[in-house]
Amino acid sequence: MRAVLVANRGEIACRVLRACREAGLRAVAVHAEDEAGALHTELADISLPLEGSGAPAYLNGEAIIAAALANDVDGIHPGFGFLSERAGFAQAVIDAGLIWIGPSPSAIERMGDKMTARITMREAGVPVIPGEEIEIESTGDEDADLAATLTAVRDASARVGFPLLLKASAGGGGKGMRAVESADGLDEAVRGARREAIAAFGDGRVYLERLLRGARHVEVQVLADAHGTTVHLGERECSVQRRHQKVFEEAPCAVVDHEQRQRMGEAAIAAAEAVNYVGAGTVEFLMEDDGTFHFLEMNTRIQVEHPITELVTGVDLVREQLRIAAGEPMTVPDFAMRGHAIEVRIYAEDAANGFLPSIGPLAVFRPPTGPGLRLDTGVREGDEVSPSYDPMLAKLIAHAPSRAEALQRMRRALDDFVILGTTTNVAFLRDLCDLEAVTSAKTSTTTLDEAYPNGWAPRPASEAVLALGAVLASARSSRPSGGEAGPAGPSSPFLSLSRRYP
Amino acid sequence: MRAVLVANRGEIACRVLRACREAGLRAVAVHAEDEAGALHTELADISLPLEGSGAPAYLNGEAIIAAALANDVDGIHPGFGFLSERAGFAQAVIDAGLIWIGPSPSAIERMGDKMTARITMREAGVPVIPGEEIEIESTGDEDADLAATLTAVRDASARVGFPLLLKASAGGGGKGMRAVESADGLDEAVRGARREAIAAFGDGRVYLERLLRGARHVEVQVLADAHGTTVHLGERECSVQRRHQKVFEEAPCAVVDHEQRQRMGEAAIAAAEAVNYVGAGTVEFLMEDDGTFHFLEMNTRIQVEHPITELVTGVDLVREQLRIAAGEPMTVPDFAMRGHAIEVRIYAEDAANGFLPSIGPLAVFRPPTGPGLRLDTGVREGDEVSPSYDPMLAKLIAHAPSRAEALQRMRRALDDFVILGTTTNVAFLRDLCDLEAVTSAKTSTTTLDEAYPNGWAPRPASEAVLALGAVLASARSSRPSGGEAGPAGPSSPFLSLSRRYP
Amino acid sequence: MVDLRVDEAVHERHPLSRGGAWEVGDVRVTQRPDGRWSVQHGTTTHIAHGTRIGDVLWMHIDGRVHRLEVVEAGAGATEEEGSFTAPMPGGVLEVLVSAGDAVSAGQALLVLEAMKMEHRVTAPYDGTVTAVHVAQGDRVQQGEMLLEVEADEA
Amino acid sequence: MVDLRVDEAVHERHPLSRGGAWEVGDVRVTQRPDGRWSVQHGTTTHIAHGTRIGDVLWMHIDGRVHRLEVVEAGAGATEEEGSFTAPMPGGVLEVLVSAGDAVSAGQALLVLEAMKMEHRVTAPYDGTVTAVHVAQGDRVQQGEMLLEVEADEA
Repeated sequence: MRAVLVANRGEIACRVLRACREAGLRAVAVHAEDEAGALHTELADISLPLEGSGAPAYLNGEAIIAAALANDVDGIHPGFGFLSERAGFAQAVIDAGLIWIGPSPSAIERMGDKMTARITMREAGVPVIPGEEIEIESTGDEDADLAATLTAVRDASARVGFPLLLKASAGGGGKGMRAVESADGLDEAVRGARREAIAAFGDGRVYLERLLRGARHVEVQVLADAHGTTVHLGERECSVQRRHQKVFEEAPCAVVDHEQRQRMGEAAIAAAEAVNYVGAGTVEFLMEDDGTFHFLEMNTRIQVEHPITELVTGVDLVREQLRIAAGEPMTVPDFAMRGHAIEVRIYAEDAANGFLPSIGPLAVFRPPTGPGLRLDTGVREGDEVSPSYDPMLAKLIAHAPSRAEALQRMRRALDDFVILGTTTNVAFLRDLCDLEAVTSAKTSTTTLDEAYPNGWAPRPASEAVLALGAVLASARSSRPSGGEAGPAGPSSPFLSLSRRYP
Repeated sequence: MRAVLVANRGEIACRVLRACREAGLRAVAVHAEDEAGALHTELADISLPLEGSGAPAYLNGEAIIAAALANDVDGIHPGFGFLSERAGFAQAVIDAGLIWIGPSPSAIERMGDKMTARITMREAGVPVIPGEEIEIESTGDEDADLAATLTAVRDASARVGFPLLLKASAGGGGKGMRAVESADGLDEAVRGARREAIAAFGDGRVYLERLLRGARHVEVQVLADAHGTTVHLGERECSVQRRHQKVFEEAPCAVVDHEQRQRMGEAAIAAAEAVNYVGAGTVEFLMEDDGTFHFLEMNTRIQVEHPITELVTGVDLVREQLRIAAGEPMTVPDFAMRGHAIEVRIYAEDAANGFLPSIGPLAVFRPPTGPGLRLDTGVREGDEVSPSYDPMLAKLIAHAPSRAEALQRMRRALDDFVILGTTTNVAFLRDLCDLEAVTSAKTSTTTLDEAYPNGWAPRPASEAVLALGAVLASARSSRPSGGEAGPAGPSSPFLSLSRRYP
Repeated sequence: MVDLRVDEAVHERHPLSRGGAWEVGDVRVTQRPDGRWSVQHGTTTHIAHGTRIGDVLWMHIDGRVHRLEVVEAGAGATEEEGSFTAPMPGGVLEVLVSAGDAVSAGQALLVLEAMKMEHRVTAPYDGTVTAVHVAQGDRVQQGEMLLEVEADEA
Repeated sequence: MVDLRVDEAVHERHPLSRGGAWEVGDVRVTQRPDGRWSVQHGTTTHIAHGTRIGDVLWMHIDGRVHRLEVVEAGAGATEEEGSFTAPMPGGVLEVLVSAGDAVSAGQALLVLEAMKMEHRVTAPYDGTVTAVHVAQGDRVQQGEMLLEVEADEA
């Protein structure tokens, strides 16, 4: 393998393109028409334009394969999201004579369809969440399919019991998922989940799971090469979620001890081996207080939160993906987790207003710096946050010898993160670091609902804030005559530079 | 301990102040008059002004202790350089009722005087470099002392043999050190070394060591707490030096195996215990090809290159210093080195011109980013590099699972590091990464002399460079009329921002 | 005189320019050579970032970002109460109410799709829908009026 | 017409402004909206940083920094050959030669102290010292003339 095309954008494209360059591979990016100047295009040796703007451009598998073939590319890395879990695309890549940097199409297919995955796992002896698959033969007529689904769901819900989770079989990332408290809300939830799932995945099938309140989301990283080795790299806890999307992840999980880690690791390896998995993957579990764990789903790709595993295990997961895809054996040392890593996801969203995505310019974007911090980002100062893409701007990761130190490092880092021009969730994430559930490591998937029953509110504007605001509002018309003060014009390139904030 | 004053500046002050904040301690900085706006002052809760400008301000121990006492400070961290190895200052700190974050004054004294250190080590059974101490009773008259020294050195040199190294007993960091090839150059070397040592340390005593050509500089990090535990944290190789100053450091040393590491670690622990060492320290050795190693000196403070040990061992050395000074036991896990870390020192110097220090504005200062990179810096864009201080601007550290990957990561990082306005050694460091001696891990303290017998030369200006230069030269008077292009004026704060370079 | 809006409240402040600095009540504000701001209140001095984009002021001070709106003197009335505008560009997936409907606090009024997610617009109080300006399938721009709800008399 | 000095050599270039871009020989240069530069030569395009400080041009292109000097048209003669100027501010520790001395390549002429280190100024060729402008103990500024050495005829 000598050249890799990264069929993605944003921070994960940056991450993978850097890894390709560091592995001595030619790094080829692609970009939609509205992202010709995006950061990821600069990290590549070359960036190939895709037709159209927004997500559809990156979902055009045919165009991407054609671009790869026309540019001497050997391998395609899909990142996460977009085409990463589309078995058909993986097959098309292979059929075009290219290397697919991921598991086999059949592994993707069997894990991607969550109902099939549940059945496969049950057969492999991996515990699944009590629940029921809703098997409906599609008639091609949505009204008829919906009606049949509604009947079957009502039926099954009596056996599963309330509260329950309704999930799209083709779903992921919180899309097509609804928590249902009682029979009252069941029909609307089915309609919403199907609609969202059909829109996002073209597949409206759903299944039911018992809603395990107070459980932790604990997932295990696995890595398998084509030489028959499958290992686990320990767990990550990602219980802290808003709208079923993770915002705060850590490794290791504070309540998982050595034996529990072995048990979950072995279950994860069994899950991967059940589908002859090759590459990096994540087996997600819900873990109850007594240590009981249930298979949730397997993500057949690199995961958003992979950096925390990298920091505590010393393994470069993306580098290993490249190695494994090239047919080499993995180079993973004896498994040991060291220290503690926490990742928060910086979203362009209004945490005080239902986490609605926000847009705008990144007029100021100054990430924190210092030992033990890592920032995976796809943006830089001056970029525009557009509604056409996922609102995740960056991932901030703190690594330290202990959990308390990592949390303290994260607090300091979030205080120092300056983003002006677009509303982000930085202050919300900072407040999370002080939640009692977080500091005492008693997080569950319902932590945020319990902590903010009436939503989160930012710190009110102090007198200092209003004073600075008044000056900023006035300064445009009547700038203070402070000698050297104030931005300089274009003839003075040096003075116009603004310093980095710590 | 609740508040710590950091009696230093630049990147190490930033490093320590951040560690204090993360440890929940009030972080107190000091600054000379010409550094009121320096980065380290912003990382502190408060920064106290010192009288005067330049290094002398930071060397005024009395003023620093007075400032600490007047500001409710409990402990003083000296960083490295400046007052860090002055036993008298450490004693004054303790006498003032403050906590000295470092080893005892007597340990500093016995290791700081290199002749005493050699004798102490010999007695503790630690091998020293064949050589001879020049014991001269000072008469207070430099001419007489110089004459006596010259006689004694000529005498001793016959026994030690040429080539030899002449070193100031009070020396360090290459100051007061001269390599002498033959008897011809001996007198001038003695005069230069004494003059430099008297100017820098007020003490001109010198000693001789056999010059071990082709040996490696390998040093061992030790950590000792007040509860009787002394551990070593493995070695660093720092052979690549210019003008006897390290520029390229790595951990572990590629040719040190487990047994050799144990032997050197035990010698380092013996060295530390011989002076009842408490805190973080470094025992430096010269190591020959056959594994024979000789004590060089012990640095009784945190070391410039401490980050590479932190990355491969997972220990936060500065945090441990704070813990140990507070009387707590160290919290170091079982020793294991994982992956490989390389540090390069970014100096404001002209590598093509005898490594002469350079000065100027940091008109553009854009460090590289990405997984596995750490930057410890005391400057940011817009700062001015002044001749009053040490020319080290920053330390760039790459960490990866293997040495080859770390080196490749460092190459990419140095390519992406943009510093305009002041001449730096970045391109020189980048070329180092391709030296055969470096890629094959056959480095020694003479590697640079051998690689660049006629000095290092930068890459010549290409046609693209000259073309861009011609445009930059013209653009001031006649800017291209590129619509949106060009920096915007002060009324447009958003457009005037320049993007981050990858 | 400057009027600043924070959420619903409007604050009036009177910045005075004094020898290169500004005084706003008992707060003293100066711009640093690097473009950032020193904001001194009592014994505390903050180093702050601040920028203005149109009528919106953004600042980072004491570890937090604040967003204020400048209310231009003589500008029209403030945003009408009871009107619901699109928080971002997107598509209208479903309209759940009609003009004249009585709605209760928390009731879903409309479902928007944006950034591949569904977003539910809910009633913040009990009231009556007085107008619906969009229909299922419409594309809406940020700030576009969606519907209006008149609150019940308390 | 622009004259650029790189080390000792002076290069003349003729940038032509064409529709928002510049052509310099077969190199095409355009400024990007973010202030950086696109430099296209043959099939290769570099994204470069560039800035001018006084008469010095700094640029980062293709992973390397280059420093060029603008030679202003009509400016005086170039720096005299054979003159030695202080590379940085510092103190003169020792002057090792006098006017009239014959010196050989590599011979130490003078010792400067700056940034707490000694720096040795050596003769780059065989020649004769024609003038010494400083004495031991002097403070010198960057660029200040230290001494002059005339090269022997080869």
